[in-house]
Amino acid sequence: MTPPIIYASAGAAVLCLGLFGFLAARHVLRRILALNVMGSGVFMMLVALAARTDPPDPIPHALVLTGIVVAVCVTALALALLTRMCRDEGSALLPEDRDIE
Amino acid sequence: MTQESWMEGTLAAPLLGAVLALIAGRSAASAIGILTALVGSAASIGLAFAVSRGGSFRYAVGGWGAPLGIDLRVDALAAVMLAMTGVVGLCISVYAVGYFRGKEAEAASSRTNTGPAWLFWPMWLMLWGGMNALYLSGDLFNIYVALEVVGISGIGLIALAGGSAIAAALRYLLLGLAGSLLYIVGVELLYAGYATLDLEQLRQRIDAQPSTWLAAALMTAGLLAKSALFPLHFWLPPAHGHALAPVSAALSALVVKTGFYLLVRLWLDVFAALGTEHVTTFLGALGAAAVLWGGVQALQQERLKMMVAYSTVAQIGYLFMLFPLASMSGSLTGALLLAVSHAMSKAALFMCAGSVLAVYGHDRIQSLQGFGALMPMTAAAFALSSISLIGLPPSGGFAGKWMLLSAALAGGAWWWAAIIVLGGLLTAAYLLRVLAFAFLEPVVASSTRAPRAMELTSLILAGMAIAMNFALLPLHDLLHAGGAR
Amino acid sequence: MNDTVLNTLLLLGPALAPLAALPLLLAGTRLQTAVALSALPALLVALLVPAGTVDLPWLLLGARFGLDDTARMFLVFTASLWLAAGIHGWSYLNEDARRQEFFVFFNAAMAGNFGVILAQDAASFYVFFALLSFASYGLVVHSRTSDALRAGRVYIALVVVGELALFAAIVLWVNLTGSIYFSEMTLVSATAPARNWAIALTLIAFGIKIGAVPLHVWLPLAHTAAPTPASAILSGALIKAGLLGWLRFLPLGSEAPGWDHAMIILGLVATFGGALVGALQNNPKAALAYSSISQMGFITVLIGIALAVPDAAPAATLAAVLYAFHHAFAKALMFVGLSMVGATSRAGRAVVAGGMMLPALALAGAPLTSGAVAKSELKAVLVAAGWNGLAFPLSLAAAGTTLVMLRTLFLARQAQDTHAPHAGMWAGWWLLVGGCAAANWFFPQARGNYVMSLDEWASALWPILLGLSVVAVGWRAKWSTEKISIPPGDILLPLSEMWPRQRPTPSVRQGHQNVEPPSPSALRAARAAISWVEVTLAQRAGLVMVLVTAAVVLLIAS
Amino acid sequence: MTEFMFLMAAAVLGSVALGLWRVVRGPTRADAMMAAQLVGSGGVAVLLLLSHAMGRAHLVDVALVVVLLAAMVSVAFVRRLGPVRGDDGTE
Amino acid sequence: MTDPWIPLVAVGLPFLTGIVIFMLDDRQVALRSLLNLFGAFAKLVLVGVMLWGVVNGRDYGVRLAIAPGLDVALHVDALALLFITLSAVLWALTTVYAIGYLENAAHRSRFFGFFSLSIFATTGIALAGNLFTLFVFYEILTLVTYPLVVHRGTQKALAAGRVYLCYTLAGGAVLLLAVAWLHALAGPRDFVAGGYLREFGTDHQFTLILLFGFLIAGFGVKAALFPLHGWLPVAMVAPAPVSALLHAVAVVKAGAFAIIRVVYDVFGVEFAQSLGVLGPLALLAAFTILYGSFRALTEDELKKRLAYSTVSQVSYIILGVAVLGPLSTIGALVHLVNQGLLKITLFLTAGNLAETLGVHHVHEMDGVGRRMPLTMTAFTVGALGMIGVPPIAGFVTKFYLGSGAAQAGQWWVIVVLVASSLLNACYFLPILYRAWFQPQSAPWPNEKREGFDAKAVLLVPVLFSAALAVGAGIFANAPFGPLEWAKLISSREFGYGP
Amino acid sequence: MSGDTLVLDLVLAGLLVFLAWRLLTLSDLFKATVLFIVFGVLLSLAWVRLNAPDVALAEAAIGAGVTGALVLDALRRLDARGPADEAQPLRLNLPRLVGALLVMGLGAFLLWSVLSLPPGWRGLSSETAAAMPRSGVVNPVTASLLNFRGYDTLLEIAVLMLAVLGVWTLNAEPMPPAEPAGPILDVLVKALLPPMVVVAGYLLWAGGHAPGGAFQGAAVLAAGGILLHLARPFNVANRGVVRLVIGFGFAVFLLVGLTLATLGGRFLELPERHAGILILMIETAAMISIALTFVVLFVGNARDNAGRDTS
Repeated sequence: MTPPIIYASAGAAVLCLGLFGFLAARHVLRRILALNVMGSGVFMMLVALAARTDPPDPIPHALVLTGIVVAVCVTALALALLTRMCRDEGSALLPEDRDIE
Repeated sequence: MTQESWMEGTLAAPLLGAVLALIAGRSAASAIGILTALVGSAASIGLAFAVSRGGSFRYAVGGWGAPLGIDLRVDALAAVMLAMTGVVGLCISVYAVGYFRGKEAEAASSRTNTGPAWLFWPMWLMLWGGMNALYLSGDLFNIYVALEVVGISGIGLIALAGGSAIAAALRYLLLGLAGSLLYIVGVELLYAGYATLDLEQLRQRIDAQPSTWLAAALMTAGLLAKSALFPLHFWLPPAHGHALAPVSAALSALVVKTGFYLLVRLWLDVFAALGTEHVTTFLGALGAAAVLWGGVQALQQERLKMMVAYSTVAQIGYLFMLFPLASMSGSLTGALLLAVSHAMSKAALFMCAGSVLAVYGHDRIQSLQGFGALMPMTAAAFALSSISLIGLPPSGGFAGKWMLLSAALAGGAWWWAAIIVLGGLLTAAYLLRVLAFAFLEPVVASSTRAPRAMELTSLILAGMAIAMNFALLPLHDLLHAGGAR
Repeated sequence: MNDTVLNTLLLLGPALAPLAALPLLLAGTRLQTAVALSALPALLVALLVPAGTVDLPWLLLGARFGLDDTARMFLVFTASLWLAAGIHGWSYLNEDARRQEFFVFFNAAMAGNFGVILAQDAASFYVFFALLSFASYGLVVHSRTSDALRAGRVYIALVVVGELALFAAIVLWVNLTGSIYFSEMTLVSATAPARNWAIALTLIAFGIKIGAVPLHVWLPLAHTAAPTPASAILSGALIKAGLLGWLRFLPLGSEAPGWDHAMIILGLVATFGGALVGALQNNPKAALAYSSISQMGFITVLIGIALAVPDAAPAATLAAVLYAFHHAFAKALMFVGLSMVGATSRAGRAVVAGGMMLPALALAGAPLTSGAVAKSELKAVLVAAGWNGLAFPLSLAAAGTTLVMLRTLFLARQAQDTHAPHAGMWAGWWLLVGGCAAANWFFPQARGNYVMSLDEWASALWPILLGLSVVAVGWRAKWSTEKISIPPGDILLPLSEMWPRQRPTPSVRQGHQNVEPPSPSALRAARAAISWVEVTLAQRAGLVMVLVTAAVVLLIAS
Repeated sequence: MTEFMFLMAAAVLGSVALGLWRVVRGPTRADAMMAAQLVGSGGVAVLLLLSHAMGRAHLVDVALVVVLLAAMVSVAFVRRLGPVRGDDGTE
Repeated sequence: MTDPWIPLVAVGLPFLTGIVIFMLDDRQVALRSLLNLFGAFAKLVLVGVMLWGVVNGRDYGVRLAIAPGLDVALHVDALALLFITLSAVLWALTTVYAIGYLENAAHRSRFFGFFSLSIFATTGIALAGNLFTLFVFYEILTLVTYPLVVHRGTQKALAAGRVYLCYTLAGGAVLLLAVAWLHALAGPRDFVAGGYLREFGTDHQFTLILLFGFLIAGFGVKAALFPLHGWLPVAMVAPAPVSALLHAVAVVKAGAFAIIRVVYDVFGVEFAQSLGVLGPLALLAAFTILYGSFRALTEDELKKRLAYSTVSQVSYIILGVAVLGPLSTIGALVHLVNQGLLKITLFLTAGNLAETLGVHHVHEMDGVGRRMPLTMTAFTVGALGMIGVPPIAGFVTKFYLGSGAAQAGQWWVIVVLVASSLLNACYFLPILYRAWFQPQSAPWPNEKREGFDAKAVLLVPVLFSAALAVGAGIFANAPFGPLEWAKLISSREFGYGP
Repeated sequence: MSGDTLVLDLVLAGLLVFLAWRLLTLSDLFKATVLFIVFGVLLSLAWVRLNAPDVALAEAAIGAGVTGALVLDALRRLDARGPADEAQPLRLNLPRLVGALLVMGLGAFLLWSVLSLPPGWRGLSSETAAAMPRSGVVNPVTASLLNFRGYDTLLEIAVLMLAVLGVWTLNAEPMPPAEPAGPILDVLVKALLPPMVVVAGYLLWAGGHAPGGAFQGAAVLAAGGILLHLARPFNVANRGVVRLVIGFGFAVFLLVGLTLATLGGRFLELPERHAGILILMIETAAMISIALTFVVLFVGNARDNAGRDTS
């Protein structure tokens, strides 16, 4: 049990939770959150795996930084789309999900 | 000019054009766009020639070299995709000029506002740049970023249409994001296993171990979602069907190929050491299912653009039949040719749909009587691209299918052959259903004419799709000279 | 080269002359008349041109035309007949609006007839035979009355059957013998495959023309319906083409087991049946037609003999040709005579009556006529072939012929209302009278034994007397032919009753145009299923991705 | 010393966990937000502790950023979600 | 020594003509007509040059590599010449006719463009030097004839076009499979007399039989083999020149021609025989012959009757192919020409009737012979020729077919020939009877022209083709006639003369 | 590591998993959002524990800060437009059960495959260390971001630009003016803005040798902007100047890369001697652009450069 392993495991768990949230949730905002969570899990695993050496490999850090920025961009765009859709169609669900649940 | 210069031009031109168009704003965006498209396509074609003459090469961005830095890898496969993007991209740009000019005229007459339509240009050029970056890249993570560039610009472009396109864009975004994340998990696992992100080095180091399996699976699933292969295709028809015509053309013709390209890279190259028969068969089977499903769905559609979009679903499936047949000679050539000619004909089809929309004001198939008489060039373009999509000779689609078919039959895999043929029939069924309406007498004489630039570009693209029939040999030579794989 | 041209002109020219004359019909009235003389070149060729052949390899399948003995004999009487009928007919149809049309068919048939005679290869023969057959249709239906049209239908149907049978026969013969040239058609051994088929088809093909039972049904109808000169041609020339076909194609000189007896029996049936039915006719032309059937029965018997006794074949052939020669003139004269009964002057009528008696006697085989010569030849053949037993029945048949002739004469007497003959008609008639009278002198065989023995006189006369006495008895007994007459076409009537009449209905058939859509509910269900799948996939996007991932993992791991 | 620091950090984290319970249960949005702020403060504390424990001075920078951004988020909450009508309104 | 230019020009000329015509405005009648005629007659000249050249031992051929081991090859051999000559002559006729027929019709540029392209495709089919090339042009032909079928732009035409495409594309799909398979199996091979699959012997017997079936099914669609004939009677809604094109010049002929190629130059007739595939093919052809004739009997619509007649007649060609032997081969090849001549005559006369009097149905034809004597004379020639009445071309065919069958000992074929001829007579003779021997019974449905017969421009092609049909029969054996070519080809295939 | 640090790590990891679980299953989206922000803060602690202070900074600034603000803002918009509570708690039904099982299986496999990775992995740390002297900076992460993998970063900036374009495309309208900011907020803004600018500059500068850099700095700067916007709503219109600033960072980066390429090197090949200053230049330009980008992402845009209403 070393911190990298702990965080890698936690990362895997978070990843899976995010993935499950993505596939189970209907509300788009929740899905966006789920994907963010999933991304965090991914990044956790990446950084944790990089931490197997000392000093840690900086390349994964750079990758994760890039990933975080990309994630925020995508999230911002998704939220903008969501609010626009909600404004136009009055629902925060994708069309195919609207008549169930 | 050296190979490297061509490559740098290919890479940088659209990116630079995009930012310039952004800064310049509405007034100059289209001019910059056309200029960039000219330069960019010239560069990519030049690059293809350079590769055919000088063979494939690597390019260490920043001078560091793999594994620390990012290496670009320019081989025949990439060159073909780049050239395809260049040629089709140029046509789409020309078309878009006419298209938006038409929209503006329409808006001016009805005193409405076109909104931020000019944003098309920076986004489209960025999309183009992203695709070029993706094809050039030899680095897994760099590919991820390029994928994001492509995805986000694509989403923005779809959203330009407003209305139902918003939900479609959102769906696309969510699925694309999930796909990206799966992909990145794979990248991470590979990096954790082999300490490199470079494709070439990975290929040398790869061995069969659980993390690699998982990485391959996750990346595959992610890329399948991005390339809209059945059963992950459902986001595509609404997105492509509701977008503006030039956008649909770009997405359907070019963007979906990126996922396919990467999967080819991965499964036929990087993961070759994993023993891939089952997976390639699986991919082929999904492709076959896509061919049939897309065809059946396209038959059901009542709107032209939706039909064309479902046609993309089916045509993507064709490309994936490459995987089980990859060991047979000629199959890669065939699939690539199929991809290229599909790009051309599909772009042409969407352009036609756009022209039809401009003239008729709708695209309900049942009410398109006599579009042949009203817009003969568009009808001709539609017919020619249909020929190529169906795979009737002589056309690029035919030549590509022929190669795949030959490969399948040479390998005794007649069931793939049967699917290829059957899919062609389905394609014929839905495309010719529309085409037949061209021959009816028009019911109403529409006073609106589609801008000539639109009609002409679609015709040119369709003509090129036909002419691709004769590209088989050059392509074959290029793949050998450029050392594909 | 010049030889070829000249020979072609001489040997093919007669056949083409009638066709070449057709444009004259477009010319002025005076010139048109020349069309009636279209048969003259043929007659001249027949009489003057030495035997020979010409090959025209570029024509048809490599055509050959020529004049051999058989051809010459046929050409002589045929050309004479056509000439006479042409002259007669031109005048006969003077007031007919469709005279030009008639002569189109007339000349075409004439060309076909001459061509058939001159052809020395199967293909050319076939070509001209078809021309003859099809052109004759125009002669049959000339009057456009419903009877004529019906006769035409029957005729054309049988023509088609005959053509097809001939086609098949030619194909078989050419294949069996390896040549299309008659002179090179070697005899085929009796065991050769398909030989029997070839013989059967040949018999059918020409049997139709010749009026062999049971293919004779068109004859009484057509003869009755056609204008008189046309009937003369049909009976005099057309049906002889059938005989020529038999002579050309049948393997005379080799055995044809089964066929010989069949032929003889059919011939006898025709001979008696034709006479019997003919005697019960109410139309003189029909009676004459049945007489022709009956007479052709004799020829059929001869052919049967030739097949039965190969050694007797040449003699039988010759006898058959002689018989045809005799019959052609006699029967043509009878027919033409029927159109002359309207002669107004008493002298004219007497001449016509005499002109009717002459062929009637000849047909009955009265001494000093061509009929007697022909019949004696026939009997000689029978004797030579060892079929003496047939002599009596055939003599008996002559009695039947006498009956028919008497019936014809009787009916002709009643027909008083026809128009008065023109000069042209007389000319044609006289030509035939001359031919009929001179026919027995033309026979080279007949010249030697023209003076008949008493036996011969007796054997020629008793059938006639028998016939006369039957008529006398019948007259006394007041047998009414109205009561027991058999309509022309005899067996055709019950046959046509059996055959359901079918006509194409002018219904507008939609066929494939309205492809029935599958039942809407099924389609809707299918559509619903498809869209359900699509929506579910969209809803379960993540699940699908995970499933794909899992699948790929499993596939790699496996 | 460092071990103590780690333990302290763990303890702070534990208290933060209690604050999270508030977030989950909190009847109003403001409760939730306040609890979140508490977590933020706790995080800053942990960061400072870790800065010492791990001997990395620049972790203070991280703490600083957390503070600044937390302030921004709070303001965003207040301005955007605070005065929602019908809420029992702590503000 | 091969000369590439002539075949290239022969193929390219109609293509370019077509493209240029597309670009013309509908109103540029004179220019378009000039172009059409130029194309048609230039083609004739070219064909003449090729005929002369081939007779003098020159070799015309060109090949263009599409992919490694995949060539588009054009080569002029005797069989090609036979077909191309036919198509060139008939095209010229049909062009003249069409110019007259479509006077003042809409979309003429489109029509004539596709018309030219059809000839382009047909020429390609004729000159194809290998199966791949043949297939390519075959499919092009499908495509370019479709607009002609639907040219009228009515719902009915559209439905016909749909049926046409359904059949032809499905056939094309099967064909694609077969051609690709064969290519995979045997490698890139050119057509060669006697076929090139012999060397397989019995190795791939099942596959080869299957492929033969596929190829026949594929080409059989255009050749209207039962049960793939359904499109043909429906497609007769097209204008008369199109029907002529479909039935006589291009489409149906292409199918038959392709089957000839397959049997003779791919499989080789003797090898095909040893595979045991010719017997079923012959049976199928025979059945089609009879079936087509029976269907024709019941049709009252003239063009439909003619269409079923085509179904029947084209199978003669296939029957001839399927019956082993040089004579039947000659029959098949000659019928390729003869059927074309006769059918074009019939369809063009049907067009004349429709265009001049509005007569579309047999029951409206009473007395039409008197009204339009020249047209009906031509029709008579066609009809009698179809029946096989000598000396019109049809009999030559039947003679050789029958002889061939007799030679091969397949007597039943003769029965089929005879029965079919009988049926032909049954459906043609009533028409002739009505036309010539019945008085006019009702006013003409839609009399568009008062004067004598039809317009001269419609009349001349009809008479010319009728004359050709008669000539082809009378001068069958003449040098350079179709029969001589057929004999040449046959001796090439069998290694000896008939 | 001793057991004490393990306790901390275990608690932290446990909390993260718990947060992830709860934020996905809470029916109230607002609470989920709050938990999401908390998740971000705790995640930055995890980065710290994993010796990734740069990532920790970014996470705190971007992951928790900017994203949190964005989600809160979106939540508000959803509230204003329609019910945000359409989100139902994730009851387990069959597809979800299947999904859960599959995901668990996937997770187990993931874990197993990670744990079974061969030991002795060195990553690229030694290569990095060897290349550091030539990189122009001391902080290896910054070196990676802007030199070794500068190309990635270039494209990343493109992604940021694209996000702005997307938001502009969507005509995201500004929030209706909130009630005038109270005095507390004014004071807070006045108090916070200057340190924020300073901290941003500091982070930018520090990036060369210590954790920090353009992104983190930009996030802090953007936080200031957002704060200002929250206090005094302003509209960042799609105006020439705005577009210039947005595109500035990317353009500079790209032009530097291209210039270097035309000067004989390769694309983005920073010469060793000038690497430091070039990186600083690029970072400065990028920071300004990115900061404005974040602000635009938050604020949205409803007006084009002609000032016409585009909605």
